[in-house]
Amino acid sequence: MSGNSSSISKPPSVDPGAIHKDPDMVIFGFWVFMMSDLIFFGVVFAIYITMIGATAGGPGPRELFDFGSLFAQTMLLLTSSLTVGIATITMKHQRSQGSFLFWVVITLLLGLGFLTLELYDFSEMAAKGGVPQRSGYLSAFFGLVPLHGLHVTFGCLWMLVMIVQVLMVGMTDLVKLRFLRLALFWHFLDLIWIGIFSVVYFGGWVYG
Amino acid sequence: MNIMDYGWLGKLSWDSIVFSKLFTNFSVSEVVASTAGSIVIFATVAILFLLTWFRVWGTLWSVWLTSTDHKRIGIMYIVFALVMMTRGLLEGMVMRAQQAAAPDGFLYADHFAQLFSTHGTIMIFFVAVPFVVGLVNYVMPLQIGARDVAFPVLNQISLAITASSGILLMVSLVVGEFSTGGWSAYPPYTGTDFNPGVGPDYWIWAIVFSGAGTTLTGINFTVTILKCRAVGMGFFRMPMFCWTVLCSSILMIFAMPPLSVAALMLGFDRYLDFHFFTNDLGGNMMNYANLFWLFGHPEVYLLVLPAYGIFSEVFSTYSAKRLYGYKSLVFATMSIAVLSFTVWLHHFFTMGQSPTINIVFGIATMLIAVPTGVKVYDWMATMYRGRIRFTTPMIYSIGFLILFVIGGLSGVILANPTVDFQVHNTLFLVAHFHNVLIPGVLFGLLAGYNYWFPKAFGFRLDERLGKWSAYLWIVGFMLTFFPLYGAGLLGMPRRSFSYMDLTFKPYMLVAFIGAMVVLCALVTLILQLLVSLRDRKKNRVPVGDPWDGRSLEWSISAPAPSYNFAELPRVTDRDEFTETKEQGRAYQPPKVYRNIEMPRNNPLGFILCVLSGILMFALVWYIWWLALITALAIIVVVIASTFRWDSEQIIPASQVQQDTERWLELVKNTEPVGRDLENTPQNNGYAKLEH
Amino acid sequence: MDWTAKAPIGLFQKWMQVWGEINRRSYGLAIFPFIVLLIFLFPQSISATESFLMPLGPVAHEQKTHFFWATALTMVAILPVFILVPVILIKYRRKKGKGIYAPKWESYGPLEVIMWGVPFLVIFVLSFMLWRATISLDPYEEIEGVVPPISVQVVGLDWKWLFIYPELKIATVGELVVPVHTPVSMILTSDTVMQSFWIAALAGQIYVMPGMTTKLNFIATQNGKTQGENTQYTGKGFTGQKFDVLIKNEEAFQAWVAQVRARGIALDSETYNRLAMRTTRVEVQKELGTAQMPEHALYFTLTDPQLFQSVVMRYHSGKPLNMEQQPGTEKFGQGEDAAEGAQP
Amino acid sequence: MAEKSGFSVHLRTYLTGYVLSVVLTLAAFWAVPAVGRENKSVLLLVGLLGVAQLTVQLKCFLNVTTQKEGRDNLALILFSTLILLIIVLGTAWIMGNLAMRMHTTM
Ligand code: HEA
Ligand code: HEA
Ligand code: CUA
Ligand SMILES: [Cu+2]
Repeated sequence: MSGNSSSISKPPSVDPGAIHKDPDMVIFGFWVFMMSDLIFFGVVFAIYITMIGATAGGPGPRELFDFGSLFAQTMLLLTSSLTVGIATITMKHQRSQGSFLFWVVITLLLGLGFLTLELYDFSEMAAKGGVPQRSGYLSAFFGLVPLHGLHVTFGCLWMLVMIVQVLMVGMTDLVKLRFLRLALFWHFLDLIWIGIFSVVYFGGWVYG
Repeated sequence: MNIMDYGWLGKLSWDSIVFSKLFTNFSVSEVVASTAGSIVIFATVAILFLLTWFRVWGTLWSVWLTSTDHKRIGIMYIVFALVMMTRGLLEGMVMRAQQAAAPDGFLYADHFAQLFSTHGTIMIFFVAVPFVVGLVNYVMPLQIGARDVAFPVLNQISLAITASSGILLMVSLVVGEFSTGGWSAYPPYTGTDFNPGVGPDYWIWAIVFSGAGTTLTGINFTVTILKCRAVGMGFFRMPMFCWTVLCSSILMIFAMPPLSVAALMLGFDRYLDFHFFTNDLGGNMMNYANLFWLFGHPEVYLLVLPAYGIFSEVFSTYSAKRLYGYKSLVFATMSIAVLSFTVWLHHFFTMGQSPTINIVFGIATMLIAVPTGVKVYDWMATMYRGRIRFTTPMIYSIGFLILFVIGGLSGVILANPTVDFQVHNTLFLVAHFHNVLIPGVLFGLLAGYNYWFPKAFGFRLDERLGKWSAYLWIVGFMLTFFPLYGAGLLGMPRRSFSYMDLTFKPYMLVAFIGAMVVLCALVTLILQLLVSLRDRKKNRVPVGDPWDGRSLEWSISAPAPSYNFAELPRVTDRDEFTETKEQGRAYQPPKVYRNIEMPRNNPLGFILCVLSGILMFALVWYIWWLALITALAIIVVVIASTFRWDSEQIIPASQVQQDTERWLELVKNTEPVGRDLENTPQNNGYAKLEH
Repeated sequence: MDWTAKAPIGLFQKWMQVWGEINRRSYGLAIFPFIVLLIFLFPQSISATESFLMPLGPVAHEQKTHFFWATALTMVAILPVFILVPVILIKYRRKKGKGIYAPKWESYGPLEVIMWGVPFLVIFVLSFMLWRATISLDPYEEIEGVVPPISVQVVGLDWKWLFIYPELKIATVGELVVPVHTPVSMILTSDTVMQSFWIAALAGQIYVMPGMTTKLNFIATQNGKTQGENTQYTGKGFTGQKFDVLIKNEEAFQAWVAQVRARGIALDSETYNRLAMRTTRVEVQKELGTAQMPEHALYFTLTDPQLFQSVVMRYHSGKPLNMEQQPGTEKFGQGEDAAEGAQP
Repeated sequence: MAEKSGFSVHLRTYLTGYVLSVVLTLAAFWAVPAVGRENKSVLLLVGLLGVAQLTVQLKCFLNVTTQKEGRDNLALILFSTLILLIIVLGTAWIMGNLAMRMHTTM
């Protein structure tokens, strides 16, 4: 499991009923949330699959996709998944707050880089007439890929908040617990991205 | 028209207010609409006035609105459900009256369509769901021996956004109009081309937000049950109710996303001219039907499973006997939960897919009858060799047992694609689902309400009026909905505001009489509450165990202390409290008193309720600046709330000791009563051991 | 809180005393619903002919048989509930109940087997029936008949159905006439929102959707008259979206065709657009009907044999349809009554 | 778990995961143009590579294990996958079939 949480001391037990701060429980709760989110994505994926043919004479995957940029985005996100992991173990093993923050900032920058490239891609697509209003297929594309982008944006925001909180109160248990969840979330977004480049881009390119 | 082309008030204008039409177009239909609008306004003003008059704003704020206590949140959910229910019920009445009066009804077609759309939406999303969630909130943590749910603040937030979307629906009575697309809101009919008004937008936002609330609730309950059980309570020692709640929560987690996606995509089509479900440019409305029922089917089991749980508790308690076939029931519950994800297509057998698909989904649907049947038989076996007491909850349960089986039977009939081709979209279907929803879900909730009320408020509900109400519900239900089976078989489509064929008339008249009986049932129910409030001193049950209960929630005082248990119980048996009572271990003081840490009050939920309400309203009416501001405000508030470091409070051991000792003292001075006297004032909640 | 409803209480108390008596015999209530069910599930006086309970062809007939069989079979699992619940309630009621009391009794192997086994067997048999019937009644499957099928193209409009007989080069609204003992092979689409096409006495429902086609096959084996309709709510005119179905023998059918040809007006695009507006049949009848046509139907001669295809292709042009081009919207045009909700 | 060598052990896990993921990604990006879109079975390959990468990341980044303490999570993930498959495959099946049966104009 996300045995990650084992580095957090359980709250000094006032009484065994004060469960709502038990790190294992909080992390597990977050997992449940992610699985619900997974279904959310899954449904949008399903819609995308059913709409691959619905280009209505408009531009399709073959005209629109830029695999170079896609590869760059993939690498950025994948690397950020590594760096957030390093940040996590720095935190777990109580390395210095500075090195922890360093890795968080790197992750944030990679995330922002990903978003920039993605937005640039969208604008390129729009220039070729690839706007969601053009066809059912493009609606499905823009329903799915930016949904992931939105998640990444929230991840970045979350990361900013974490940086501020670490600077404010240091690495308290609560902050650590929050960061663990953020890291899970970030890894999860990379998992979704694997689905996106396989199904949306490659699948679209082959079948579209 | 481009969505940016609106002024700073968006689409809002004087004509949007319901009363304006009364002047331009005076008719019965508009009078009904305006009356409904006035009731909303009047009720709001009256409530605000009363709150001020009795100077309870402070208490309201500190005890209720900011509370993170699962018990209070549960009660607020139920109160909310009851308010919405009143509206839903009245709408049902008006619809029955319209059909009884047809072919010369008194409502405009569109008005009738708004009625069934709001009625369906409200009854499912804002009555049944919050009622279930409310009861679970109150009862489940007590049953598993926990101090609260896993995430108390999240709990508050779920309530907040459910409430604000409900309020949005109320607003739609006064400003603008609601969707006419039914609770399922199928596009393209609900798309901008065919429905350019704000109706579907009201539906979309109410669904998206309340759906999010329900998902969060599901997460909360799942984690609570999986991680917060008392020591010793293995999975197979959980009360049956908790099992059903677990399965139902899983359905909330996995079944709500398809609905949110469907509604949001419909929103994208409407607001941003996307083409998910439109007629042109490759849109495909079949995708919508598919998504909606991917949610819709699990949803109905989400509602009925906790009701099954309640019935299990009630049958066992009032038969003074262990629940028969516990493991069977657990297995049946889980099968229903999993199977419910494999049957959604039965809602569109007639879409044109190949027979193979219809067969697969038809058989999967029928299979659900097996575990459900097992449940029914298990409940019968629970009563078998018991000592059955005919109390109010029990009457609901028996009514359920008989009536639900009929609803299930019609469900199995619908599951045959061959037959469904003939009864789909007819009143036969309407009869089916009311027959499972009312005796199944609502009777369950009412049984639970009568059963747990004394635990929540410390006094029993009036038994006589309770029984009265139960009988009226049963009779009224039968009169209202059995005729619809007949009318449906004879070919009357659902959602008909009128009909020319007078064969249907007698059926509609009987149904109308039935609806009147149901109204009496509701009045009796309210009366029961009022009478019980009047007699609350007489009917107090402070010891906390008025029914000789079997699970942990009965082992503490009524009402329960905010921290639930002075000392968290150690569980050794499935019917833990019965076991302790029989072994004479009940009502013992804890070995040590400890400080108890509980979540503090938090204004977050209330703030989010207000903000999300405004956000939804702004979105419905295209008031972009307001939508932007509130959306940002929500983000800021949520972030700000994470900077609150001291979210806990300590209840000192001394206080716990004082409460507990006072209660134990009371127990000592109370005369235990036998079951024959359980509905007399002698019953102070201390059950005598009888066997 | 003494203000709480003192007066009504007094009234109620008397009323309740009477009912108190009945309450005590609560278990009697258990059989009541069953009786009511019997009354309503099998209505004796079926005067309506728009029901599959009065079938006019083999499809509906088989559906009816299947309905009764399914009901009967489920009774195997359900009747025990109706019978045993009252028995248990009487025998094990707390006061005066004569049954033994076994508070810890909670499972019994053989009973478990029956509880799972019986419903399972019933479902097994039902599933088998379902499988057979679903395959044999696939609405897409053409019906074997002695004569070749007659084809009909159906277009769902707000709020009427347009029937095109492509081979006969005629079209009608408000009246569908089919020859007896001749298979009918329908292909259906919609030129507005999704609707559900239904002729209960002949075949089940099928959805119609814009830009797509579905199929429906049936055969009528009796002369007669029934009604067809749309069952999917589509707005104000929804309940009026009905049509007569007449089943005639061959000569009468030919005579009818000749009549339609003689009396019908040309179904050109102008006329079609009028039909496609958001109007009830009664409204278009006023506009397009002539003295030669019956009161409840419109007759057309088909000028464009590709009409049906062009209706379907409207949605596949690859260009957006704005509201002026989308039949069924307000902008496309609507009847006068429709402007302010049709009061029935 | 946090013994002395813990840091480098953990780091090694993450690095392994990273390298494997990069390799799998490269393989996918190389395979698709290499095989070309005429041969649709390339998608099967992409799918397999994707699943492999998912597994790698679940194990190395998200620390999902089959060990006892992690059973809850594993069960949760498997159950979610089951539902996901039902939803996605079911939808694809139904909508694919409908698309086939609905686009004939006689
Ligand atoms: C839970 C769901 C629920 C419930 C309870 C009801 C209750 C009732 N409904 Fe139904 N109804 C629906 C769900 C429900 N309905 C849905 C989903 C639709 C489809 C909408 C659509 O077409 O899109 C529908 C549609 C529908 C129609 C339209 C049928 C048509 O399409 O032609 C009609 C017509 O008369 C109708 C009537 C009634 C009536 C008279 C009642 C009443 O008789 C029954 C009233 C009962 C209650 C209001 C229960 C209240 C009591 C409690 C909750 C407990 C109270 C507890 C305390 C006081 C503590 N309903
Ligand atoms: C709580 C709500 C609830 C519940 C529990 C159920 C339970 C069931 N429902 Fe129902 N259903 C709805 C709510 C519910 N439904 C709603 C709201 C709709 C319509 C929505 C809309 O269109 O607006 C609907 C519509 C609906 C349809 C679609 C019809 C159509 O649109 O044409 C079908 C078709 O298969 C169906 C089937 C079933 C079946 C087989 C069950 C089974 O679970 C029933 C199982 C129970 C029993 C069978 C009785 C007990 C068993 C025994 C005593 C022993 C064994 C019995 C046998 C062996 C037969 N339902
Ligand atoms: Cu409906 Cu294609
Ligand atoms: Cu269903």
